[in-house]
Amino acid sequence: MPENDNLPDGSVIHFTLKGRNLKGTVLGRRDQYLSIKLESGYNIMAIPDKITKIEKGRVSMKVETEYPKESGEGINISVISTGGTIVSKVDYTTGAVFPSLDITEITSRFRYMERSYHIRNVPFLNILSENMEPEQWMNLARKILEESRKSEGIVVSHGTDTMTYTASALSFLFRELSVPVIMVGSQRSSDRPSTDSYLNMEAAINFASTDFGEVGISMHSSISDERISLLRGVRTRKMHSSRRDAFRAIGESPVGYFQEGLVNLSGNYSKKSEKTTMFDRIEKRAGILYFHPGIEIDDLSGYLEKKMGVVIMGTGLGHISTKFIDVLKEYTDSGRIAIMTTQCIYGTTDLDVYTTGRMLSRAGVTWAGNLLPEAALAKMMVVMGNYPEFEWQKRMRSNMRGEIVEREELGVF
Amino acid sequence: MPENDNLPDGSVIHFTLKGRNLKGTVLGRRDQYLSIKLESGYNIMAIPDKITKIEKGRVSMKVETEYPKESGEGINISVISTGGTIVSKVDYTTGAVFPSLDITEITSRFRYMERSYHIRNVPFLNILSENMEPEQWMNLARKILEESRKSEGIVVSHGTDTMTYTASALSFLFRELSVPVIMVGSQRSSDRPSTDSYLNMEAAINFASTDFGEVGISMHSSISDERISLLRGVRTRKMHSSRRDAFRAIGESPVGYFQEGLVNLSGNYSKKSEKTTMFDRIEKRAGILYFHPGIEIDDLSGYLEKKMGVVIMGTGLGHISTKFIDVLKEYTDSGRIAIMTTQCIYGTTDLDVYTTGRMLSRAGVTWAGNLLPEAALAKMMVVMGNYPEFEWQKRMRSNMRGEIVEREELGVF
Amino acid sequence: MEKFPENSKIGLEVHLQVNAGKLFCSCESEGKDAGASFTRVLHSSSGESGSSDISTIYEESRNKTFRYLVSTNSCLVESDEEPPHRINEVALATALRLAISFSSDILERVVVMRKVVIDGSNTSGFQRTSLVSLGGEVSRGRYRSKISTICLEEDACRKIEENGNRITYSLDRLGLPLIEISTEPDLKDAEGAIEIAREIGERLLVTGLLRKGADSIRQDVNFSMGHGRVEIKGVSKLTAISAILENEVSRQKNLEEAVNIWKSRGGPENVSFVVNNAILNGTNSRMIIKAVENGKDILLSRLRNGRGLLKSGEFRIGREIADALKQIGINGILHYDELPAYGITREEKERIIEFLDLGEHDSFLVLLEEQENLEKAQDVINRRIEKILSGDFSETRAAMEDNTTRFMRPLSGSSRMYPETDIRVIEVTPEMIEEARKDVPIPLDELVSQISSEYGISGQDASTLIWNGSLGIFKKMAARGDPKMICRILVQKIPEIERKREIRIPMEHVEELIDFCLSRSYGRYSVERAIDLLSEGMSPSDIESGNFLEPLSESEITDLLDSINDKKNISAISRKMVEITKRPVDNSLIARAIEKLSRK
Amino acid sequence: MEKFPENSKIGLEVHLQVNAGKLFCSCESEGKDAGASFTRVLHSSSGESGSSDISTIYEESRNKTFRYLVSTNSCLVESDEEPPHRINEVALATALRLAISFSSDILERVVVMRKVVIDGSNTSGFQRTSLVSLGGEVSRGRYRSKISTICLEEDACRKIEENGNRITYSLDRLGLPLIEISTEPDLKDAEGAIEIAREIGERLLVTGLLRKGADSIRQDVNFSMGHGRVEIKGVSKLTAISAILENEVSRQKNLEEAVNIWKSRGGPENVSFVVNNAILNGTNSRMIIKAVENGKDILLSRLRNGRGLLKSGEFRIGREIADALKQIGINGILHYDELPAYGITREEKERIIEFLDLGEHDSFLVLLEEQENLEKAQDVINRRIEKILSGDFSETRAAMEDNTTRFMRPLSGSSRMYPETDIRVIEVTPEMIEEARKDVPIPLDELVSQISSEYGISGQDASTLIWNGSLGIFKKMAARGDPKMICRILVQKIPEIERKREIRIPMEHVEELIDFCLSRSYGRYSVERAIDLLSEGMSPSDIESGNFLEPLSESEITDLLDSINDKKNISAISRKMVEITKRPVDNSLIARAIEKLSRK
Repeated sequence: MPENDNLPDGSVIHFTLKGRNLKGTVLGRRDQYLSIKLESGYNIMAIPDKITKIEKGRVSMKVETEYPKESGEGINISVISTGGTIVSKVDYTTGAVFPSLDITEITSRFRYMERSYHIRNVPFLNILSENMEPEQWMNLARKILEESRKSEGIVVSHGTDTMTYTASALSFLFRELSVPVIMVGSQRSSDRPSTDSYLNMEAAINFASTDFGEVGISMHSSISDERISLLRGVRTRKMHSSRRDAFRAIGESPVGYFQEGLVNLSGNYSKKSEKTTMFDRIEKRAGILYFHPGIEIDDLSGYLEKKMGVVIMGTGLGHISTKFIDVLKEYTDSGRIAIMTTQCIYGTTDLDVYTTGRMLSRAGVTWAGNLLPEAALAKMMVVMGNYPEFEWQKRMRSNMRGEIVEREELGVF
Repeated sequence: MPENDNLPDGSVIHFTLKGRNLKGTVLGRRDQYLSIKLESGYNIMAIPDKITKIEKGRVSMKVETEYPKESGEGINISVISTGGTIVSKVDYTTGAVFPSLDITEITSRFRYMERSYHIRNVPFLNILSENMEPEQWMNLARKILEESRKSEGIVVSHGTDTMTYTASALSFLFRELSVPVIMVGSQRSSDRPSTDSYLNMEAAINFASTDFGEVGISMHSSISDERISLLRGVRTRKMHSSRRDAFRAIGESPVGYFQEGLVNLSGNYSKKSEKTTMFDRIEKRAGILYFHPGIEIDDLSGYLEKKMGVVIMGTGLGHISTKFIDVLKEYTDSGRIAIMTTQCIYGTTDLDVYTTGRMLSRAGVTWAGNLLPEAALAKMMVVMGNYPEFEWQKRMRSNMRGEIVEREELGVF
Repeated sequence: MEKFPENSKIGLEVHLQVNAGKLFCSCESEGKDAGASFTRVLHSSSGESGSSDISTIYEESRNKTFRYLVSTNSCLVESDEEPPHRINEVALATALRLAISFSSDILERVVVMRKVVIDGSNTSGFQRTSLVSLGGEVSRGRYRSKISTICLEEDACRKIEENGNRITYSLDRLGLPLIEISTEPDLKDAEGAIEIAREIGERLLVTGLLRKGADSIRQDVNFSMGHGRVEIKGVSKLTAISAILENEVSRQKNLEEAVNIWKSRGGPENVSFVVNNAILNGTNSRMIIKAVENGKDILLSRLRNGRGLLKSGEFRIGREIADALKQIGINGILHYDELPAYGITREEKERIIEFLDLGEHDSFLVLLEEQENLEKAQDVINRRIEKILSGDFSETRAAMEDNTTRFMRPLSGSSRMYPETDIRVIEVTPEMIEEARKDVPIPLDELVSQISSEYGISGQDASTLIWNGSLGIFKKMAARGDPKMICRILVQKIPEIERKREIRIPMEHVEELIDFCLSRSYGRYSVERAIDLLSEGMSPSDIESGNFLEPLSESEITDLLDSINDKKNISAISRKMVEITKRPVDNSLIARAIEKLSRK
Repeated sequence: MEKFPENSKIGLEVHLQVNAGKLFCSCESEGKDAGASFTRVLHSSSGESGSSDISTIYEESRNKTFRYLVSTNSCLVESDEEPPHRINEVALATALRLAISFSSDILERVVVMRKVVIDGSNTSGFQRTSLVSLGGEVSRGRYRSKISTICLEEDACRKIEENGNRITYSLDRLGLPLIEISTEPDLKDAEGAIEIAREIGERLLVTGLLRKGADSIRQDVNFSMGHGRVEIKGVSKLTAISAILENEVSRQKNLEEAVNIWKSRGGPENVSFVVNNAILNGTNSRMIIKAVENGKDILLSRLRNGRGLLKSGEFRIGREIADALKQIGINGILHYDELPAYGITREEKERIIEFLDLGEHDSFLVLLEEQENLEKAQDVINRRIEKILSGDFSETRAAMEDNTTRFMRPLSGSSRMYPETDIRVIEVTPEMIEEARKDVPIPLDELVSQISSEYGISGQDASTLIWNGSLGIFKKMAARGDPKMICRILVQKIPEIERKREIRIPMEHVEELIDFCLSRSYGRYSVERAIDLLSEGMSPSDIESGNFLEPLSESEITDLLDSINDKKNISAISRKMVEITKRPVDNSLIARAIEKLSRK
């Protein structure tokens, strides 16, 4: 079918397929198959018997995403997007889904939003969150710093996959925050009517206008579209790969909730400061090691050398096979840092209780209560980047941003 | 104080300390300090002013742990211990805590236990569970196979840290089971009156007398001493470092419960078979990789070469930075296997949904629904050890032991 | 009865539920309430470029909250909390078999689409649907219709309750596989539509994979008679098609006539409401009093030249307007023709007439609604009147219990569809088609006579076996002997006992016990006894292990007769023997034994 | 009143609650019910070698279930779901300060021990305790006592309810730091004990770290008069010590006398129960009827030579037996001396006497209990009688509300202790001791006169400040000016308003507002106004920002007087002005303004 080869996407063609006359728009091709959107709206992938006519003009396959850079009236809120699709739209002509930054899609749903908030749309990055790198944390922090001079609250839209890593990194990078920094994402993408992005974003903007002076996360509290949690960035983990309520505060309750247009905060958070200041370096050479039976000393040798610090996800209260003790001792003796966390996710580490723990402790391995592995990684990168080596261990143990829950209550597991 | 240096542990001494006359038993020394148990029961660590008298004879510091090898009457249950302390005892003379295998401590608490079960005590290993290695899984499986010819049910006491790894490994190693294999441990060690080991073990013995034909785990359902869960080995994770109810079924409900002397099973399990058969090889060269922002291609290079298979703990539905695609393609092209799991712990992987997933899938990365990372590791070791290379991917995707929950209901997260 | 107009065109969309689990997950076909629920709102991605689908916007404007009752046959997929799994292979194969059966051309690639439906009947806000084959033909008796497409789609939620802006659905039906067979609008009358629909339904029935239950076959009927296409949704009983279509013909005829009158009077002007909350001061109408108490305003508008057309004789334009308003959640509308009524007096009506300064042919509308909704309501009414006046009656309508139809929404266009990105394009391999070809369903009557002659049972019985869904087990058992006996058990014994005891006997238990009996050459009495014991709640394993099925031998019967005095009533003797031995008895053996005894 | 015997020896164990959070976690001192609970059972590791502690076994045998009410000041540590955290540094420093104050020698290493207590009062089944210092001395007036040890330990749960074998505790008190100061048994009478206990309590009070509340000081009293040491637990009121000790002296004297009589009659034989459920057939005793209905058996035993010793005159051996039985959960015991009673007639008593073939001096025991507990009960009774007969009355007893004591358990030995392996040995560094030395508490009366003279307030007021726990804030504020005014606020104003309104005004708010006033040189009226506003529920920041505290100037007062007619009653005028302006007024300024006005 040589005739097909030159058909550009977007061509509207009349063709025969299995003897029937059909009309449709060419959307693309894979091997010999054309992907065609029929008039009925169905897409087919087929090899037409014959193309009988090619209409003049083409359907545009590229959608221009125009959106207001600012909208609404009231409190200034900057919405910085990093590639999480705040609003997706569907182009029903081609069936294509495309991201949009038109935040008015959300604010215009409720009159109170338009009246209360003046939104600044700040496109910043456009990447999949699994491709986020530590350098970008720094850049994002700088962008937030810049916006903090223009707005009273910052919302950062972000893919959910690595959102808690970024939230932790931002938490440690900011020494003081004069604005709430609220991260928001969606577990069901916004091209579907059942998306959670609208409500998560509505809540995020509301959270961003409070006196919350930390980095928080705004996501569904349950699978119902009823209540949104404000979660502390350094204590939150994505605990389910797909559910709306995947984001859970680990070892503590959410800082607050948004429900029926109202914000209700617990009070258990740092109030915003007079100004925003940040650390300006990050030590990238840090990584996470997941301990498991069968892991060999050989596995670590090359790896450890490349890292200035390592977060170990040990078992239970923070244990790994005792065969690693010497390697770790050598490692920490060389001025590097190893911090123990638990692969249980919930609960504290404690290297005082069991023999292995005490051996690890003597080998120079640090532990810091229930510090989460992801938060430990971000903390380590910031601490190593900005403090002298002799302070690393002490800083890692200290509670800098509420990343260590001193009192775990019964109800939070 | 040269006179102290020759004092053997267990010596009963009269001494003066800060001018006061005291008497006590020497328990040990650290630096110049003697650890002494006073008559009041308090231990002190001190440097006596003067030792005035050393009594004749010494208190024994070693406790002989004698226990019946068999006890009770009724159904034969083998209790294989791997170093988890089923029963600890305290020697109040020295204050020492020592493990014991005297299972009658538990069975004798309830008349029905003594009347219903004939317990065979089978000491097998005596290690900390974080030191468990894949070879020992094989040996343990062989021991179970041996005991399955003598008993109607097997209980394996095990440290909780790596219990789910061992449970998963046993699950895959046994092709058929003619006996229930119930693993049991304790989160509060049995030298304290509040230990959970008694109730967990009582339940385990009861579970071991049912028609459950899988490898299960018997641990507290809540922090109350009321109900014990029977959990499927391949679907269970230790989710808290210290709580009694740390063991959670992930993505499904427990298989059953034990409460007030009664077992209640759901029916959602494989019944025991006519005979017990097992795989007899294991491929140790497999490991777990925890993806995180900042991980570099360099980090993997040496590591991957040493492994025939790797379990990746990706983000969300199973994603990692796209910069790794080529490395992984090369890896799988060389006949090795990479399986994607999620660091969310809960929820499924799905490499059909997002771009990154589809790229990984095309690069030869396998995925298998909500297969847990720990179960994936054990499964991989068994599959690679016992099936030809061309079947690995298919086997990893197939549901061999209930390790993949086909239907995740709402209530289980 | 209305005559069908000459230019009538009738087409069908028959939806068949396939009994093979769910289409995109591993849940079962049947389930019950699991005791949990959740709520959702739906958002339309309203800023789409291109031709935005008006129906989507219509439904969006309703601003509803949906509550979903979790069922035991639902998982995270139905809750829209997990991506769909891969397609149900049995359902797809069944669609292929039907396609082959109707000579429809199967596409080599199946692309799963999302069709936006935001009435809450799908938790995701869309229905997954895919085109499986194009063209084909279905015929029955003298009727014949071309098939346009065969699609495989998901069924929607079952609606449980509607309470203002809150609608409750059950998840039990959501995601069941539906095969949708659409015909061209080439039928001329209701009878043809009924026959063709029946033929389509029977073809899935024949595969044994048609789900049982009231809603297993549903059809939408497309109808036109020159005023544009009306799509009538949700006709569940075939026999209702006649009445529904006749009612629709009358409706369109009357509408046409009313429009002509209206136009002849000079037509309407735009409806334009004014607020006058004082006009009915002092009224005794409870409806008005209650509305005012609830904070509603009284909105009044003239309806130029509309007198007598809204509700009088056969004219019902008032209902057309009310139905349209209902879509945006506004219910309180009154008009000239229906007053005085609802406690509103003639005098009060006069006050309105005076206030609005009505002319001779003018009508009025009274809307009890908050003032802030004035413009929305006005807009809906004007658009509705404009459309009716244009003579284009095309729209989607819902079939009602009383065989009338109600306005539901404008016709859906193609612009509701976009690809389901969570599911890969499915390749229909030659092997799959080959496999489907091995078992293509034939028409029901052919199957009935085939079964009837092959097993020596009546056509009636064969037909019942098929409708019961027990043909499969029958064939399996019959291959092992005594088809008639097995047929009797399946067709008579079991349905009878189920009806009487109001229970369901699991077919797999029946199968196990019939198998047990046949393998031991136990006959009819044993099998019947097995069914009786099953119906009493015994498990198959208990029945098998308890020696309950071995029939009494003649010698055993003879022995037992010793203890029985009255040897006249054979069925009484039989009952007694069953009672004593708990085992089946062949009455003819009793008769023979008695005879032998008497001859001694 | 009983005379104290010559050979009396009294020692004390004073437990002081330190108000500094919990000892091994980060929870606060005070908390309320959190609305959750959990249940536990405790297991003794009963197979320990060496001298197994009899008290442990005793308590173990009770077989109880414990329910714990979670409090807002508890976390996983109190629930025994997480290892203890590192030791509370303030609590440890406080213990060091007290040790120095009493010249007790501090150990360089503190080893945390577990003391097994399985009555459920500790979720772990043990109490954490550690020896901090040895020796020392405490004196007051003419009394003087040597200190043996100072320990730092955890407080136990607060008991809420006991219901059969189910005991409910609250976690709120569990884990509070307790400093235990034990004296040698070198006191001779109750008054000395009271004085010494008072001195010890006051020494912690002086640090400002004694927790407020009824149970903040509890003492155990050790007493002996030649029959072995009795440890009386839980004396909460100091003044009760006299009565308790006097009652204990009588009890031991009477017991001694009863024992002598019993021995003179030839002593008892072993109690040995027989079951005879028929013996009271036909009784009208509701107690018996109910017991039988509940499945109890009637157990009877002769008690040789015991007549009149169990309950008659001053003799109460019956109660000693009953108390011992109560420890193993057995309550239903009756004996000869108390019958007829409980509906049991003289005739029925006679039947028992006859059945058991009692001699002249013999008594009997009736036990209403399941037969399976016969041996256990018999064993407990025999052991109890044997111990009493031996003349060794040593045991642990509990102080009761009525100042009597009850048997609790045998004396605990050292064999209940083993090391807390979850906590590292704590090094007491020279720096820590140096730090503690900087702030060693002095005796209360010294402190009172010191404060009184330093700030020019009365001794009474100084004492109240100390007892209120507000000395700290007083000193801080007083340094900024007007100590008398601040004293009045803290000693009179606040307690008065708290009593009247039944509220608690947070001290940190008071501190903030006094600071606010002093920094602006606002006087007494402003501060009082601030307390009033706080008591009405306003927040400090609202009060500060609302200009509520600036006193009216004389000119403002003069202006306001314009609108006030009656210029006689100054306090009425003052109230009025406050009402209008919401600001404080100095009455003397009003008087001056009126005077000036009148002079114009």
